[in-house]
Amino acid sequence: EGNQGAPAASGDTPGATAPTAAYKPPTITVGTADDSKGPAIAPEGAVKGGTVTMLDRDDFSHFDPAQIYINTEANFNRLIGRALTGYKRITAGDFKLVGDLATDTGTPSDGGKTWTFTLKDGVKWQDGTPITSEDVKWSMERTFASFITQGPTYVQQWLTDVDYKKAYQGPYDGKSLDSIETPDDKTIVYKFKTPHADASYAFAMAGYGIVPKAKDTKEKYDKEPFSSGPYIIKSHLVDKSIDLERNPNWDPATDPIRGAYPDKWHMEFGQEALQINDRLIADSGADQTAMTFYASVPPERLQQVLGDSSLASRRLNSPSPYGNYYYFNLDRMKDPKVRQAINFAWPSKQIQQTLGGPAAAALPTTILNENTTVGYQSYDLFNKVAKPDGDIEKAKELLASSSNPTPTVVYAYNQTPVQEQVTVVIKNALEKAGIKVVAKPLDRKTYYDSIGKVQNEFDLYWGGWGADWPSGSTVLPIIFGPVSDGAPNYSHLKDPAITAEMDKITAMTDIDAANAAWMALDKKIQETITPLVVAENKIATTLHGSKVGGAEIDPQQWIVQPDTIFVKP
Amino acid sequence: MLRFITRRTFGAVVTLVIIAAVTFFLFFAVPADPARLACGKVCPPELLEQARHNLGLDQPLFAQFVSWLSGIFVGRDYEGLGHCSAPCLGYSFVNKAPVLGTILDRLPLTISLTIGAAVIFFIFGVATGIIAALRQGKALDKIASVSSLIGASVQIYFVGTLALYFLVYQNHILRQPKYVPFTENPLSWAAGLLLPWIVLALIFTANYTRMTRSTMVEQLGEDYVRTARAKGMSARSVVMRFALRGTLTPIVTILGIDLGALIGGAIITETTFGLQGVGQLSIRAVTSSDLPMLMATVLVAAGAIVVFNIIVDIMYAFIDPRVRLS
Amino acid sequence: MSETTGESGGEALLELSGLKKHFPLTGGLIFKRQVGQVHAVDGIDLTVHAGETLGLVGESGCGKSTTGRLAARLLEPTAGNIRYAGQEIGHASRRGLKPIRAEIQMIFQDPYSSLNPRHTVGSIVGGPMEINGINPAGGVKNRVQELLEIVGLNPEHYNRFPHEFSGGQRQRIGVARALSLNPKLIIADEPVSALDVSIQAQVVNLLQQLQRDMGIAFLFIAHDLAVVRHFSQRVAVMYLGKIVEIADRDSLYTRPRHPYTHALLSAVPEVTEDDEPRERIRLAGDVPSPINPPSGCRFRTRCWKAQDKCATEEPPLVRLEGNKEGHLTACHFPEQPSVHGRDVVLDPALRS
Amino acid sequence: MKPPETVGRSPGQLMWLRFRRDRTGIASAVVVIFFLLVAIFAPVISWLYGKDPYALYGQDTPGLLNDYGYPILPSGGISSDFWFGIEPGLGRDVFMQLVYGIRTSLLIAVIATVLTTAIGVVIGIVAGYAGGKTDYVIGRVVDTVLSFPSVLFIIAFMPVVENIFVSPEEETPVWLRAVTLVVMLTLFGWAGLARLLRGQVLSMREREFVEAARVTGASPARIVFKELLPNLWTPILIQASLLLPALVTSEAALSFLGVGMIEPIPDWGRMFRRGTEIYQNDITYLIFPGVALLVFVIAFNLLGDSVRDAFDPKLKR
Amino acid sequence: MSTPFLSVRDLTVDFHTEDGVVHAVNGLSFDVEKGTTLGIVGESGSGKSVTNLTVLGLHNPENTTISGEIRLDGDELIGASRSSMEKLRGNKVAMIFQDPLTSLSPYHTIGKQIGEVYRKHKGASRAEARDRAIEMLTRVGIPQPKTRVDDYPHQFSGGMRQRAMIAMALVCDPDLLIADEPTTALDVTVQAQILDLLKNLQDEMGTSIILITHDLGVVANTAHDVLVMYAGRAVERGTVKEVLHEPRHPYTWGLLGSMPRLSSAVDVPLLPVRGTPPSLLNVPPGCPFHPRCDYVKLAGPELCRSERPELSPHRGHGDACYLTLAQKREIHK
Ligand SMILES: Nc1ncnc2c1ncn2[C@@H]1O[C@H](COP(=O)(O)OP(=O)(O)OP(=O)(O)O)[C@@H](O)[C@H]1O
Ligand SMILES: Nc1ncnc2c1ncn2[C@@H]1O[C@H](COP(=O)(O)OP(=O)(O)OP(=O)(O)O)[C@@H](O)[C@H]1O
Ligand SMILES: [Mg+2]
Ligand SMILES: [Mg+2]
Ligand code: NI
Repeated sequence: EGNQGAPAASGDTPGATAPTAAYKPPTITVGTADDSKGPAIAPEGAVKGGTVTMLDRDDFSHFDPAQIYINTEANFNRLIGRALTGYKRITAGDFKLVGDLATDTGTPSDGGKTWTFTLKDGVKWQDGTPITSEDVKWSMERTFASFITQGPTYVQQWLTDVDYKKAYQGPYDGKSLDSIETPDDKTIVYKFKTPHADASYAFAMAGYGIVPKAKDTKEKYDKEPFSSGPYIIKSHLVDKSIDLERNPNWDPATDPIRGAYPDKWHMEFGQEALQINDRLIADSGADQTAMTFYASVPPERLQQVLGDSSLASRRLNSPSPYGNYYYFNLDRMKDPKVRQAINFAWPSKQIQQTLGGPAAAALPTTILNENTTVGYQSYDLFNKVAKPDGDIEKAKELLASSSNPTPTVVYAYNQTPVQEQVTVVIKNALEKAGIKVVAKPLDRKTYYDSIGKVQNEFDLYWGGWGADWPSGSTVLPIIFGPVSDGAPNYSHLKDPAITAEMDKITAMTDIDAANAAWMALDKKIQETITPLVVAENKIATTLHGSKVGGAEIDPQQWIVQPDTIFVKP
Repeated sequence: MLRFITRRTFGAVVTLVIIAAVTFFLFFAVPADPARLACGKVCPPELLEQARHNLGLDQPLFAQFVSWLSGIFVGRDYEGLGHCSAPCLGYSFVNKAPVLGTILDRLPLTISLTIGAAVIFFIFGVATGIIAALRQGKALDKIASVSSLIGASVQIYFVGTLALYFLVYQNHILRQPKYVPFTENPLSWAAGLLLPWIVLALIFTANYTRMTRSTMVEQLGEDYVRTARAKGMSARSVVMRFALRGTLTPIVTILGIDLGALIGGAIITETTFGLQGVGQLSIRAVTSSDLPMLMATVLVAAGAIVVFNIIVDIMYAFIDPRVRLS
Repeated sequence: MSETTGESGGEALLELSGLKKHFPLTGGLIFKRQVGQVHAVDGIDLTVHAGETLGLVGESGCGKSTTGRLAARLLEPTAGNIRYAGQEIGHASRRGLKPIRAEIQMIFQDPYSSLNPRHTVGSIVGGPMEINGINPAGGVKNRVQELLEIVGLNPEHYNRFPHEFSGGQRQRIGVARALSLNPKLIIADEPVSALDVSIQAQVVNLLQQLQRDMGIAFLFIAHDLAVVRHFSQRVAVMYLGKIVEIADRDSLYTRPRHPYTHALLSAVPEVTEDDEPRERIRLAGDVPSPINPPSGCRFRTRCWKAQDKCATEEPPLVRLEGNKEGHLTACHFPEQPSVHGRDVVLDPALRS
Repeated sequence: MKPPETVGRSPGQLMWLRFRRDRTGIASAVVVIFFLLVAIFAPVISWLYGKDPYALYGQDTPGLLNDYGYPILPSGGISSDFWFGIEPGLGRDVFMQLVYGIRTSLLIAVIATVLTTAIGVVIGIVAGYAGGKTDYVIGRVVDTVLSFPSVLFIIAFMPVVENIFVSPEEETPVWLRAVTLVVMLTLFGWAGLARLLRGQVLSMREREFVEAARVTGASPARIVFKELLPNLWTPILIQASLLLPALVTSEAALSFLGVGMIEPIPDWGRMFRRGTEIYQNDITYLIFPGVALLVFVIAFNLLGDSVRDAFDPKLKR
Repeated sequence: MSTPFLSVRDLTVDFHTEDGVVHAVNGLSFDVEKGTTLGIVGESGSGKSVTNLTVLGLHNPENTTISGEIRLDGDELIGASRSSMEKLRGNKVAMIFQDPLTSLSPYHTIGKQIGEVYRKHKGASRAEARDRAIEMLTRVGIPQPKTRVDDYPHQFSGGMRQRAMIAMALVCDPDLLIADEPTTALDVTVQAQILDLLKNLQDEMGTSIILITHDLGVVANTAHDVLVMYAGRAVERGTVKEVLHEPRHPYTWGLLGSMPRLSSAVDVPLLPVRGTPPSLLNVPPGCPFHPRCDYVKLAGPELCRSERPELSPHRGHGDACYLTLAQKREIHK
C-alpha cells in the first residue's frame, strides 16, 4: 500500500498490461560527521573518465545559486556549486543528509534558534582560493538584494522577518547582516528569530549554494558562475549546449556527495522529449553515452519502452515527489458535501489511463507525498483503493443530502494538450454524478496568475507543490498559508484551528514528532475541510544510453542526478 | 540601380519598424506578464515590482519602444548588465543574455537549413519542370505532375516524423539531424542537415516543377522563341538560352518568397527535426514571454522576407534587362 | 484662337479650345514625386459641328486617343475648355455630366476588349439605357433588338455572349451600344483598325449610313488616311500633341500645305490604276517622345525644310495664303499646295 | 447573318463543358463534394452509426484499452463497433472523431476562405480601381502584412485575439478558438489575394469595356460590381479553390504547434498531430486522418487546377 | 522556264486540336522565282502564316499533319532532318515577324541576337559576329550602330526594332526572306520606310521575298507576284498588275472593293464582301467562298456548293472560280 497506482503485471505484447517495477520510497536520514567525509560512495562498476552527453529540452535559466528554485537548475548546480549541507547517496534509495562544505549537518543551540557550522579543510574555489565563512555569509546576504527574485526565502525570513527584503537590502551598499556571525574563517553562526529544527535541511537547498565574495558580479553572476564543484563551465551557448570540464581545485576527498566520474559533460538542449527518447531508444553511435536529466519517456512511448525487455537495463523509474492537487475554491464551493462528492466521483483511474496508464501515474490519496515525507502514513478517505474509477453512487448520495444536488462546477485548466484530454475525462465522470462541469481553458503562461487571484471566478483548478525538504513543513504551511493574490493557498483555506495547529508543529524541536504531526494534520484537513482533490502522481520513466552507468533518479528532485553517472568503458 | 536599392531599403526599414512596433505593442496586449514569470513561484507585490523594474517594464510603453529602437542604432545601457553596443536588440528577459548573440548563434543553422534545401529543390524542381515541359503529355510529365502534387499536399511534420522514424531510428540510413558549422567541417555540415534538406526539398520541389513546367510551356509559345528557332538555333540552345531566361523570372520571385518564408517560418521544420535554429528560438520566446527575444526573432523573420524581396527585385534586373531602366 | 468653322453647315456641337492633357511621370528616390510629364495633348483647338464627321489622323502616340477620351470626358483636361452644345464640361463632375452623357458616345478600337465578356449582347446594348433610366416605348428588349437589326445583326442574338461573335460583328455590337442612347456625337477611336479589310468596309459603310440616316456627328480617329478620307468631311492632322493641319477633305488631300501631311500622304501604300509616279517622301526616325517635345515646331526634327526659326518659334495654326476658308496650317515654311512634289528621302538607309 | 458555331452558350456554360470533359477534375470534384457532405451531414452519420464523437467508449467500457491506454484489438482497435478503431487514451471513436474533425476543420477553413476572399476581393478591387494614394497606402499595408512571420505571430498573439472577445475570467465559449483561428487565418490571408486582385483590376481597368461603361455614365459602384466583378470571378474562384486546402493544412499546422482547436471539439489537425506522436504504437490513428487529409488536399488542389484549366482555354495540359 | 527557287505543291496543313481538326492550309501550290517578291494576301486566318511557318518547319510535329511538297532550290523540305532544317533556317531562308517587340528576345542585346545567327551558320568568332552585327545595323539604317548594338530591344522604337529584325534575317545573306506582315504594327510613315528598305536590300542582294500582308496597297507597292488566299487555299494568282488591275475572283473583287483609296470617289459606299470568313474547323464544301459570293447563281449553284474549283490556268494569271472569263470581265467592269 502507499503506492496504489504502482504497476502490477508484466508482458511484451501491445495489448498487455504494464510491467512491474517494485518501487520503494526512499529512506532519508540525518548523517553524522563521519558520513560527511569524502569521497562519495561509488556505484557499482564506476570508473573515471569519458564524456557524457546530456540531452534535454530546456537550457538552465540560472547559474546564480540564489536564483535557483527549479529542480533542473538545482540538479545542474550540483556539478559546479556546493552548499553547507547536502544529500549523500548511500545505496540506491537510501540517502543521508550530510555536511557538504560543513563538517557535519550543523549544531543547533538556543533551542534551535542558533545554528553553527564549521567549514571543512581544503575546500576551494575554482581558482584555488579557499572557501571561507565570509563567502558563506556573503552568499546569504546577497539573497536579500533586489535583483534576486527567484530563489528560496525560508532562511532569509528566519533571519529577519517575513518581509525580509524590507528588513535588509543586501550587502552591496556595505551593510552586513547582524544575524549571521563569522567568528573565524571556518565558522559560521546563524541566529534565527524563532527555533527551526529542520534548518540543516534548508541549507541543503541549491538556492543556498555559495557565491564568492571576491568574484560576485551581481546580476552578471547568473551568466558567469564561479565553480566550487567538480566541474567548470567551458562553454555555454544559450538554449543550445553546455560543455563542462573538470575543476582542478575540487578535491574529492572533501566531497561526500559528488562522484564526478566523467571527465567531461556535453549537454544539448532544444529537442522535444519525444525526439530525445527516440534517440535514446535507438542508442546508436554517440548516443550510447547519452542520458537525460529530465526528459523522461512521454506517454506516447511508454508502451514501447516498458514493453521492450531489451530496454530494461537502460530504464529508470520513479514516482513524482510533487503533490498534484485539484483545489476547490472554498469561497465559492461552500458545501463540504459537494466537495466530498466530487472527491468520491473523481475519475482517478481514467485520468491515469489518459496519462499513459499505471506505468505513467500513481494514484496517491494523501496531500503529503510519500517520497518527500519522512514518516509517511497513508490513509484512504474516499475509497480510492477499491474504486479508483470513481464511486458515483456514493457521490450521488452525498449530493442528494447536500445543499445543491445538481451543482455546476467551473473547472479552470492549464491549456496544454494533456490537460485538455484530462479535462474531457473529468467532465465525463463528474457529469455522470450529476455535476455539471464548465471547463475553462486558461493560457498556460498566465495560468498561475489567473488561479492565483483571490477573487477568481473558478470553483476548481489544478495546482502543484513540492516539498523543499522531506517534511510537511514546506508543504502544508505553504499551500494553506496566507491568502493573498499570487500566494499558493489556492483553496483560500483560512481555518484558525488549522493555522494554530500548523504554528504549533512548526515550533516543535523534535523532527520526528513534527513529521508525525504533519501527517496527522494532512488527514485531518482532508477529513474536516476537504479543500482539494488529491490528484494522480506521475511516474517518470527515464532512459539512458547503454554506455552510461550509475544513472539513478533522485527521488526528492525527481530527476536523474549527475553524482553517480559514469561512462562504461 | 543604386537609387532603386536605396529606395527599397528605405521601404524595408519602414516596414520592419512597423512590424516591430505592432509586435511590441501587441505584446503588451497579451494577458501574460513577463515580470510575473520572472518573479518565480511565490511572488509578493514588491518582488513583482522589483522584477518589473529589472526588466525595464515600469517605463511608459512608448518610451520602452523608443529605447528599444534607438538601442539598435546607438546601443543601450543596462543596469547591472552593462553596455550593449550598437546593433543592440536588448537582453533576453529569460536568460539575461544579449539577444543579438543568441540570434547570431542560431542564424547560421536556419540559413544553412534554408539555403541547402533551396539549392536542392531549385535545381531539381527547375530541371524536372523543364523536362516535363519538353515532354508534355508523356509519361515523365505525368509522373512529375502527380508526384509534385503529392509533394505539395503533404506536410513537413508528417513526412519529417516518418522520415526520422524510418531513416534514422529504425534503419540508421541517415544521421540524426544535427548542426555542425560549415566552417568547422563542411562534410558533417551537409551530413547533419541532409534529412531536413531532403524532406523540405520533397515538399518544395513540387511547386518549382509545376511553375517551371507551366511557364516553360508558355515561354516555348513566345514569339521570340519562335524567332530563335527560325534563326536556326539548336533545340537545346532555344530552351537553355531563350526559353529558360523568361521562365526564371517568376521562378525567382517564388524562390525569393520561399527563402524568406523558410527563414522566417522555420518553426515547424526545426520543431520536427529538433534543430536549434531561429524558429525554435522564436517559439521559446513566445512561450516564455521573452519580449526582446520575440522582437528579435520577428525582426529576423520579417527581415528575411523583406530582404529576399529586395534581392528578388535586384535579380530581376539581372535576368530581365527591361527592368534595369525603370 | 477664333473660329475654325469649316464649310460644312450646322452649329458647333463640340468645341475644344486650348485643350491640354499632361500625364504625370512619377519617380523619385524614396518618396514618389512627379519627375516630368507626358505632353499627350498640348493645346489643341477643334470644333465638331452637328451632323458632320471630323477625321483625326496622326501617327501612333501623337495623342489622338487622348483627345477622343478628353472629348468624351473620360479624362479631365489639364488645361483648356471643352464645350458641348455651348455648355462647358471640361471640369464637370459625374453628376454634372449626367445630362450630356447620353449625347456623347464612343466606339472603341478593340472589338475584343471593348465588350464585357461576361455580359450578354442584350445587357451590353441595354445597359446604357438602364443606367440612364431610359425606358423606350415597347421596352428595353425591343429597343435592343431594333438596334441590333439596325447594325445588321440578328435580333435573336440578344442572349448571346460576345465571344460567340466575329470581330466585325462585335464592332457592330459596339456601335449598337453607342446608338442605344440616341447620341448626337460619337467619338470613334480607330473603330476599324483592328478589322480585316472586308469587315472594315462593312463597318465603315454602316457608320456612314448611320450618319446619313440619323445625323450623328462623328469625331473619327484613325491612322489610315484613306479610311478617314472616305468617311470625314473635315480632317485634322495631329503630330505630337498638336494639330498641324486641319481642312476640309478636298483641301487636305489635294492641297496639303504642311510637310508632315505631305509625308503622310506619300507614305500611304496605294493600289493605283495609273502609273504616274507619286511623290515619295521618306522621313527619318520616329515621332519624338512627348515627354520632351522639341522646341518650336515639333516636326522640325524630321522636317526637310526646317530652319533656325523652327526651333525657336512655334508656328501658329492659321489660314495660309491661297487656302480655302477653314484650311489652317501650322508651319513656318509650308509646301506647295499640291500632292505632286519632289522626292524627299531623309532615311539614311534608303538614300542610295 | 450567322455567327460561327452558333451554340448560344455563356462563358460559364462553356467552362462547365470544358470542365466536364476533364476526368481528373470530375473525380476530384466528387471527392471534394464527398468531404463536404461528410462535414455537413456529420450529425446524420453519427445518428446512423450510433455513436457520438464525445463519448469515452474506451474508458467507460472495460476491455477496449490496455494499461497504457492503447486499443487492445489489433489495428488500433478496428472492429465492427468501431470502424476506424478507438482513440488511444481517451478511447473515443476514431470514425466519429474524424467525421466531426473534418466538420470542424472544414468549417473553419471554409469560413476563413470566405472571409479572406471577401476582404481580399474588396480591398484588391478598391486599391486597383481607386488607384493613386489609396492604392499606394493599401499597397504598403499589403506589403507589411505579407512580411509578417505569420505562424509565429499567430502563436504569439492568439491570446490577444481571444482577449478581445472575452476577458480571461469570463467563460470561454468553445467556439472562441474557432473564431480566433478564423480571424488569425484571415488576418494573414487576405493580403496575397488582395495584391493579386489588384493586379487583375489594374489590367482590367485598362480594358475598353470599362471606359465604355463610364461613357454611358455608369457609377463607380456599377462599374466595380457589374462590369469588373463578373470578370474577376475566375481568379477569385481559382484562388479560393487553392486557398481552402491551404487553410486546412495551415490549421493542421497550427494544431501541430499546439494552437489549434482545443478539446473536446474534434479537430482534424489535432488528430493528425496526435497521430504523429503515437504512430509507433498505433499507426492507424495516424493513417486515417493523415490519409484523409492527403486525399482531401490532393483532390482540392486537382480541382483547383481543373477549374483553372476550365477557365483558361489557352492552357493545354 | 527553269525550276522556280521555291516551289510549294499541294501543301496541306492540319492541326489536331481539342475542338477538332483545323484545316489551316488546303492543297496550296505556288512558286517563288529568284530575286522576286511574292505577295500573299488574304484575310485574317486564311492560312498565310501557317504556310510560311511550314516552309521553315516550325510547327510542333505532335499535333500537326503536313503533306504535299516544298522544294527549295530543288531540295525537299517536308520530312527533312532536324539538323538539316536547323542549317537552313536563318541561313538560306530567313524570316521576319509581325510584332518586332515580342519577336525579339528581351533578354539579349540586339548585337548578340544578330551575331549569334552569324556565328551559328558561318562559324564566326564573337568579335567577327559583333562587327557583322554593326555592319548590318548600319545597312538597315540604325543611327550610331556602334553603340546601339549593345542595346536591348526595349530600348529601340518600333521601327528600329523591325529594322533590327531585318538585319537579323539578312545577316547570313539568305536566298529567301519570308516577311510575315512586317509593317502591320507600324505607322504609315515608318511602314513606307521599311518597305522601301526591303526593296532596296532585295535589289542589292537578289533575295527572293515572300511578303505576307492583308493590305493590298502594300502588295501593289512592293511585290512582283501576288497570291490571294482564302480559307487555306489560293483563290487567285498572278503578277501584281494582273491581279490588282484585272482581278478575276469574286473574293479579290471584294478585297479591292473594300479598300478605300485616296483617289476613289468619296460618297459612294465601299463594296465589301458580305459575311465573315469561315471557320477552318468546318470549311464549306465546294468552293469555300460560295456562302459569301454574290455570283453563285451565275456560276452554277450546284457546282459551287459541291465541287472545289481548281486554280486555272496552271501558270500565269490563274483563279479558282467557275465563272467564265467573259463573265468575270463583264462583272468587273
Ligand atoms: N494614362 C496615361 N498615362 C500616361 N501616359 C499616357 C496615358 N495615356 C496616354 N499616354 C501617353 O500619351 C501619349 C498619347 O497617347 P494616345 O493614346 O493619345 O496616342 P494615340 O495617338 O491614340 O496613339 P495610337 O495610335 O497608338 O492609339 C502617348 O505617348 C502615351 O504614352
Ligand atoms: N498551332 C496551331 N494549332 C491550331 N490551329 C492553328 C495553329 N496555328 C494556326 N492555326 C489556325 O490556322 C488558321 C490559319 O492561321 P494563320 O496564322 O496562317 O492565319 P493568317 O492568315 O496568318 O492570319 P493573320 O492575318 O491573322 O495573321 C487559323 O484559323 C488559326 O487559328
Ligand atoms: Mg489610340
Ligand atoms: Mg498571320
Ligand atoms: Ni534602476
